[in-house]
Amino acid sequence: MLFTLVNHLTTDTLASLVGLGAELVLCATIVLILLARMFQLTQRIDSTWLAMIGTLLALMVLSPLTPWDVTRSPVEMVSIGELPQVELFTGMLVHDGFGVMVKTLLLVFLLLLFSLIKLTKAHGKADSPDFTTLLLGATIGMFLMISTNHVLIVFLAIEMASVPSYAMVAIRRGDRKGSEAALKYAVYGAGAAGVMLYGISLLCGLLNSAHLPTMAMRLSELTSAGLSGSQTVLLVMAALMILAGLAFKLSAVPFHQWCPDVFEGATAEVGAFLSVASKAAAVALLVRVALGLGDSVDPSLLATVRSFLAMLIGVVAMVTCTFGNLAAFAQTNMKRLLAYSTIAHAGYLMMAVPPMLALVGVDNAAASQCAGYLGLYLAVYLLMNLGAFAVVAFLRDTMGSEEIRDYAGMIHRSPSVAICLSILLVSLIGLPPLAGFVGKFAVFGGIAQGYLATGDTLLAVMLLVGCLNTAVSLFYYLRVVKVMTMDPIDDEAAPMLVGPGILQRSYLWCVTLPVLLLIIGWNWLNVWIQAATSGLFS
Amino acid sequence: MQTLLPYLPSLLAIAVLLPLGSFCAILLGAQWLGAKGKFAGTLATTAVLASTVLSFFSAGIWFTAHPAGAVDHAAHEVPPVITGHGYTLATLAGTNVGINYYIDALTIVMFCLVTFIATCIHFYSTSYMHDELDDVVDQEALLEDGESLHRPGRYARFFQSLSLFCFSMLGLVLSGNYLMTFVFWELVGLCSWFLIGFYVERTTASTAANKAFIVNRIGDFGMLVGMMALWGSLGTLNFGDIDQQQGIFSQVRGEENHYALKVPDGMVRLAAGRQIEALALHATEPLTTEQLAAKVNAEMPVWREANLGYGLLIIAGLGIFCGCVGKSAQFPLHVWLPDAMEGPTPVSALVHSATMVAAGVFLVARSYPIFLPEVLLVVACAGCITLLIGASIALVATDIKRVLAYSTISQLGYMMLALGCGGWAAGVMHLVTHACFKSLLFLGSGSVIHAVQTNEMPQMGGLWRKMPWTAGTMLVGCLAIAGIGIPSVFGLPIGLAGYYSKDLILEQVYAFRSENPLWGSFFFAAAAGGACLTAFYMFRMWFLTFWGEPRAAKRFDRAHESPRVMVVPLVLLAILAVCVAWPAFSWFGLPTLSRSIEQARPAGIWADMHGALWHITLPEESKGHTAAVTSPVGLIELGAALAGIALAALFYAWKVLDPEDVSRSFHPLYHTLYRKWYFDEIYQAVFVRGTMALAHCASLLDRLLIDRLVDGLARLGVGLARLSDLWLDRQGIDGLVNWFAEQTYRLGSALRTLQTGSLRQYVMLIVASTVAMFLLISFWTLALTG
Amino acid sequence: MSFLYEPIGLSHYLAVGAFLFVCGIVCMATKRNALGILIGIELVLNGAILNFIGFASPYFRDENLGLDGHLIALFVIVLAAAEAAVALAIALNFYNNHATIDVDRASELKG
Amino acid sequence: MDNLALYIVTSLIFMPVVGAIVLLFLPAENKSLLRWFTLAITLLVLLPLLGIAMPGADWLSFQVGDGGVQHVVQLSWIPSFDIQFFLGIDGISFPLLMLTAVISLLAMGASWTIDQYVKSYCVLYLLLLAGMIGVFLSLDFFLFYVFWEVMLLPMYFLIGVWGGPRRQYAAIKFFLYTLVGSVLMLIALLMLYFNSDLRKLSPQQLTASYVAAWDNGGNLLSAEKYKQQLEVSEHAVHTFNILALQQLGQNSDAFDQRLLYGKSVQWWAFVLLFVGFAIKVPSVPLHTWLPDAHVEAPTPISMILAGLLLKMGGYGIIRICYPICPDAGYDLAWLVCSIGVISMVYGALAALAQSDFKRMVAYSSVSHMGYVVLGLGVWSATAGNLFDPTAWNMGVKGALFQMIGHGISSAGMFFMVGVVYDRVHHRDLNQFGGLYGKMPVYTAMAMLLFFAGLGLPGLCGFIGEVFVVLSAWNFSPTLAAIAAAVVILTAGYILWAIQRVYLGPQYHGPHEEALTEINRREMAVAIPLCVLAIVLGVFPAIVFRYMDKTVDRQVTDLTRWTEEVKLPRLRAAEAEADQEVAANEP
Repeated sequence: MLFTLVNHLTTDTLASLVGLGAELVLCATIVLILLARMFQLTQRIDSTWLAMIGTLLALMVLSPLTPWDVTRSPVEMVSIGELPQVELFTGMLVHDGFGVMVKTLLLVFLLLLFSLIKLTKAHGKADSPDFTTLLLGATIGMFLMISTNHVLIVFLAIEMASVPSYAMVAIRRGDRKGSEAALKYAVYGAGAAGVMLYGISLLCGLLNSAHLPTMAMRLSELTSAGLSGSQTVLLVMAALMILAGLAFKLSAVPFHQWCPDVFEGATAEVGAFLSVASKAAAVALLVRVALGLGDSVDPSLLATVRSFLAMLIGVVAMVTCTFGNLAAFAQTNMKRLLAYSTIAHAGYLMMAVPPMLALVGVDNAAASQCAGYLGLYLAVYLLMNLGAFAVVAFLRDTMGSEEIRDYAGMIHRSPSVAICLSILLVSLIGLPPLAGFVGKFAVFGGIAQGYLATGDTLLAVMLLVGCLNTAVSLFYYLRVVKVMTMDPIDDEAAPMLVGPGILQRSYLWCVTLPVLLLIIGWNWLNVWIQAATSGLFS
Repeated sequence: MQTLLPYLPSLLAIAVLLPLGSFCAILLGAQWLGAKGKFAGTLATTAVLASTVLSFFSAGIWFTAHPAGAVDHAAHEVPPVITGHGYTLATLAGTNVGINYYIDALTIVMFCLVTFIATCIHFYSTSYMHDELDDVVDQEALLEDGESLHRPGRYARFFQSLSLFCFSMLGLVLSGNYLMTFVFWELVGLCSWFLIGFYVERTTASTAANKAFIVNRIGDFGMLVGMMALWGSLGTLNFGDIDQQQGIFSQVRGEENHYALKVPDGMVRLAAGRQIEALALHATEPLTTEQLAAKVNAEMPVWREANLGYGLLIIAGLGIFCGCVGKSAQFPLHVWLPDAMEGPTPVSALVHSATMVAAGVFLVARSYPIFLPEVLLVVACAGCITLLIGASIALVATDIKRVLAYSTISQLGYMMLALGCGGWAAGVMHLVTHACFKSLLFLGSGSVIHAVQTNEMPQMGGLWRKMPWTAGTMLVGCLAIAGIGIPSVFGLPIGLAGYYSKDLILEQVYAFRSENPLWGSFFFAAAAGGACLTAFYMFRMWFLTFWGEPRAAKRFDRAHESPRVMVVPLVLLAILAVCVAWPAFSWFGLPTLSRSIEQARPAGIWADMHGALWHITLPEESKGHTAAVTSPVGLIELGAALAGIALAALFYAWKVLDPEDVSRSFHPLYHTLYRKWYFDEIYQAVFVRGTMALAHCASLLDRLLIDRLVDGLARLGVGLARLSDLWLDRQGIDGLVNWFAEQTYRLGSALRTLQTGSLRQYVMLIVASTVAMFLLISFWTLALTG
Repeated sequence: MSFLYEPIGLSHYLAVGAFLFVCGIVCMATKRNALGILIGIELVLNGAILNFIGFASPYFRDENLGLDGHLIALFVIVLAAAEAAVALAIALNFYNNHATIDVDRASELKG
Repeated sequence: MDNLALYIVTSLIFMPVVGAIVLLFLPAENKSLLRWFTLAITLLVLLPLLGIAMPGADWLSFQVGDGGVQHVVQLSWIPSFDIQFFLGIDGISFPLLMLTAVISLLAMGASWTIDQYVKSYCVLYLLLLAGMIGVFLSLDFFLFYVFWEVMLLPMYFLIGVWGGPRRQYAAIKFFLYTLVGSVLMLIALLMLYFNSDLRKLSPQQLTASYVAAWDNGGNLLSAEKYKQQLEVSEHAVHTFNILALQQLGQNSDAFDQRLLYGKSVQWWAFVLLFVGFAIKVPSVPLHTWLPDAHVEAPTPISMILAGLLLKMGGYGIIRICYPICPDAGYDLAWLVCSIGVISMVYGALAALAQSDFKRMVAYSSVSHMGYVVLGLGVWSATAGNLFDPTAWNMGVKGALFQMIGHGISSAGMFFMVGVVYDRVHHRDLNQFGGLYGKMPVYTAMAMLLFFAGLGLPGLCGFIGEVFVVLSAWNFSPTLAAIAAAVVILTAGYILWAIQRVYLGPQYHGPHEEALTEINRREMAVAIPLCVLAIVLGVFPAIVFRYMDKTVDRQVTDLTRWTEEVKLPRLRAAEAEADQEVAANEP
């Protein structure tokens, strides 16, 4: 029996390792960098290069385009998209198109981020082994978040993603702000994790399982039998506590306080990572948990649970979005402004989830499409936010300031930077023809689709709130644009003797041009993402 | 000549377009028209002269084809009319809206009248406006430093506007539908604006121009409403039938109904919109549109019986009349005309006495077929009030042009009164005769003003010695307007032009009185009294100007007879004022005025009309020509005129009575008259100030309310941001957390002192938020379930 | 207070767990010393661990979390250690920069 | 040759874009090169349109006898959302396209006074132009929306950088207002898209609305074949094709699903779209961005704003609101008309109270665009009118003509204000006077344009106004009468302004010495405007010629819809109400 067990475990593990290829490559890269450092190789080779190679390899191993083939027509794609949802390691993880899609986006982002780091001065060669290790480590955590299928992994992954992040924030020695931010981040993160863990313990105890699908099954059994009052209270309490942990990662209101402080204290590069990668992973995790709990064999059984979750997520999303946009108004520090913008965008991201929950059981294909819309938003958001933070980083390097005030007259000082940042910010508003619109269009389209199919008033409200928020956000993004293009150069502004170099500017254009031109042909992206998510609900 | 009849529209169109050509030529090519545009006058005069020739030629064609007096209305013969289509402005679901023409005897008469007077005035102007050839020192336009304004002359511009006016006026006369009428209506208004404001540097002039335009626009508003009512219900604005398409007239007074007035089906249908909708909605079976239409047609008699659509026709009539009120300066929109005297005198003669202001009367006459008795009663009332107001103010006015202006208002009132009482021919006839003698009077006054450089009669006197031609022709004009004539010489009345028309009016009002004693008595008293007043103020003017001793020696010394080019038109017009209405022309085979007009009498206006809502009867016009009416009325009229003249002589010629004394003893009345019944003041206070107040309200509303609201929203956003940032985070939630922390501390341990710090607040907030959300959800579920 | 007289069961575990959790929260919220806060976090985590152990035990309930609970407990212990290590390092860093570990002094970043 | 025509149509959009890109590589110091180049590009946009306008060349000319869409360019763009690159011209869009080309050419001529950052100005100007052309050309709702928004950013900068003292406030206000409108539009767009279902259309309707699909090889499928494909589809096939949406709105129950408060999808869509368009028009009470934006914008941009941007609101209402959501349009006609009338009165009153010359003209735009809204809204083809479409037809044509006429007169008025502002640098109406004496030619042209704005017969403002007002009677006599009364106020503010600015003995403001006669460049801009004002006033048929068939067709379609679809619905509702009454009676 032991032999069977061991045999079984071996086959399962070996089979599972295939699905974990990208993570393994990243692990290997970390090991390699650490080894290289041990042998003092890193003084000769910048470990960022190693990390980039590792990332590329991971991307190849992940092979997001096979079995997808974007050259084929959408009709055929549907069949390709049905990458079977595979459980790995006895159900700890799950490997499916959605996961691969988000991971791909993360890896692409990571590549771009490494290039950015090479172009900026904040994380020099001396730091780079530590920094890249931490980055890659956090990324592995995020990968786990994306493909989690078990509450243990939920917790483990969140911690794996968070702990290196704490360290990254504090990585610059002698940086008062950085150390303060790191402390706040660490304490807040740990606190949130504690609360979440406690919630998880309650939930697991109630449902007697830690495997998400099993938990969903138990839950449906419980609900069909009729929940007692105390059970309901416990469930709601547990759900809230878990949500607290997720909301911390998403920086959703009211668990957002760390976010502005940390973004201000950390370097822009780290800010970019936190605002994009961490949000992407967290929202993927949200999808997993929410749908894992909401999905069951008979969709009607968990309808109440789903509508409760949709309500909860929807309200939090709306509040987050509105809060982020409003709070960004009064900011004077660019990174802080971007932090609030990140909060707002987390709200938009979360908005994609309630229609998904509402559509499950009503129209599964549409629900899968909604997941795709989320992916589309992520893909676009990745570029825009990275670009914005890159500008902050370049300007910090050249003029040592991150205050919006000091950006005055940027159009004369460095036209490229001003134009790029303007385009990126306007794209963040979500105005056509820039890429941000594609994302917003998709997410709002998902909400509209959900609303029309289910008639859920919450979704209508969400649609309206989301759209009006777009208008609200105009104010602060455009204020930066205005400062750069219309305000005269202030005498007190930080001097900029030499503008960002040609490489830096090229980098900016590399990020901006896709944002500018994506509207011309975003079909392939949409098709690819839709194909990837088409199997999410079958 | 008869073979030329098909070319009549083209001929008239050329007559209309010639002045337009002259306008364009002067507008674009003034600098090539001799020094200071000297030949502009020649060009414009030539153009209008050509138009005159064409008009009279057309008249010849017309009256050869349709001899005046040949149409027998007693036998219900329809007046000859030529209608046609010029070009299309737009096609709307099968209906054409465009430029049409409508030619009948009235058109022809008006063409001759307008072109002839315009030609006289053009000739006159070439001399009168001579000053404008050189640089002008405008005494009345003062600069801020008190200097008079020096400016280049605008001789060419004057004739440019005059040409445009001729074009518009002739176009108006030729119009074949209300839209085109409206177009030219507005264009003559524009020309009037240009001409009143010719001295653009004078604020009074531009203000008067604006006043004229805006007051006219008030009338136009009514006209638009009338047009809407017609268009909306009848689907056409054409007067006559064109190519199978029924015009308004034949829809209202259809042949099948013996040209008696009947509310057209379209109006009934429009007024019965609700009933039709109910038919469609409540029918047991779904109806196709054809079935519905059939049902509607079946119901039509019932609805017509219930007077549905009658109100619409009243609105249409009143609306059209409203336009005429504005243009013809009828009460209550008469206030612009006196101010319009700011323009050069030839303009006053042409635009503001003879032609444009008469256009309102013309349009009432033209639209007569669609006017219900109720509407005509309103017309009569307006005319009656206007005639009294105009005459009364003219009694005390001292500005010679203003006297004439008020006299014009009063005479227009006469015309309206006549039309309103059913006297179609009487009204039109007075329009023609009035145009002749009033333009004569204005030109005469212009001649005087030209000589003495002032408008104020108290500074004139005794001028007949210096300018006998002017004095003589003006005397003719005064006699004509007073209506002097002998009721019966060899069975025919003999008199000046005004006599015939005024006599017709009084006769018609008299006949009206016998049908409607209450209204009629009042109207007749007003008309007869008005005749007396007319004679009085005209002769007051004449005596004050030409009789007696000079009151301002300097001006008298400078005075001189006008040059021949000004006197000749005066004489021409004087001849016209004497004999234009003579019936004796018929002896020579010429069409007389009254017969020509009679020929144009619209179909159906040959029977009594009865109001359906109010009890009014409009007698048909021949009832006024019975001996029982003509003899007393003739005597009354002559008596009134003579009495007026005598009174004027008592005051101003023989000085038996002192006008100062009289004005002092009737001071309140005098003052009220002198201040023009306070119309301007009241309008200023109520309408102008009212509108401006509303305007400022709107503007303030924008700036204070809507903008504030939007700004407020923005500020609210920023505020909320600050709030959530500062207050909510720092004070609200923080405060709560502080309080919570404090309580925890008190409960937990008194041993440690506790000071809050932000990080700890953050951490606390994790728990606090979870708990708060939990509570919220609990309450929410409770509220939902229980 | 009847459960005080019952044999040790799930509810006792949960009660202790909850107590630890609350203690930890209070500790986190009231301590000014960063190390104190870290201790509070450990307490919270331990409260949760205790819950897992209780839920996982086959002696208390027939249907239980089983091996999963124990595993989670073990993993959490390890993770807590790792997290504490990083947190301590960060606290040290903070001390290097601010010469204090009073978290109330960490108030440069706000707004 | 046919393909050539399609390339030409497409190039209308891309010409300015390419021009803008080329501009980027031209030297910034050579201002006159930049200006002339931009002018050439605008001319290059105008020329093909002129070619299309001229009769004669069958492959290119606009076929006036065809009420449908012509010169259709159709390419698959984002198949996964069924978004197409779908352009076409019809009688509604073509006159507006012509107007766009003409006004932007003239406004470029007026841009010579822009002396700062000429390069950026020209680039933004061309992008703006591309957006405007795109809006009028696109027949795909998504594409329409994209172009709609494309205009915002250039406009924001054009006002915000080159504007007057409060330019930044005005620019952001403009942006914010419009953006609020367009996000509401976005909601409506999504609602319509996700409710649309091509399966509900017959092959004829599919063909008529150019619904197209491409097979795997990229070849266009025939309508029949596509219909077969659609029929086997399990899911609803959504579309952004505006023509197909129109067909769906009029011939199917696709948009009748009940949503909030028992109102249907199309009701909500109509309201949202209408608000979006009303902001652009702008209608009271959503108009306050306009005075600020106009006052602060530089002269050429004011010309574009008033002459073209406002027209997009009207265009949207006629192209999208009514045909796609007829049911809501029918029910809300009173609202639309009331808003139109309120705007007319309110705008005129507000204009009367202004002392800033430009502000006055701006408010006059509010008033004049009220006519457009009123004309489009007078749905008088009801049962009570025996489904007679004439009045509505007249209203729509009047509204469209008013758009063209106002485009010319308002652009002209703004230009005229700009001419004098360039000289004396103030716009206070009370500090002018006597310009007649100093600048007679200028004054004559300005008066002409102001009179066109006043709606004087013979000039371009008249036909539109009078048609709209006349058509309103059958819808509501009260509204019509109020609308007609506006002519008084209009005369009031325009004449008063003319009096204060042009007439009077002398100029009493600063910089008197700068008042020189209009120069040649300014004449080159003003004369075409004056000529157009007269020509359109005297021969409106040259515009009606293009729009007649299309408007007839649209109005007839909607009338038929009222007759065949709405009437039974009303009957059903009425019967229900009757039953309720009967049930309530004991």
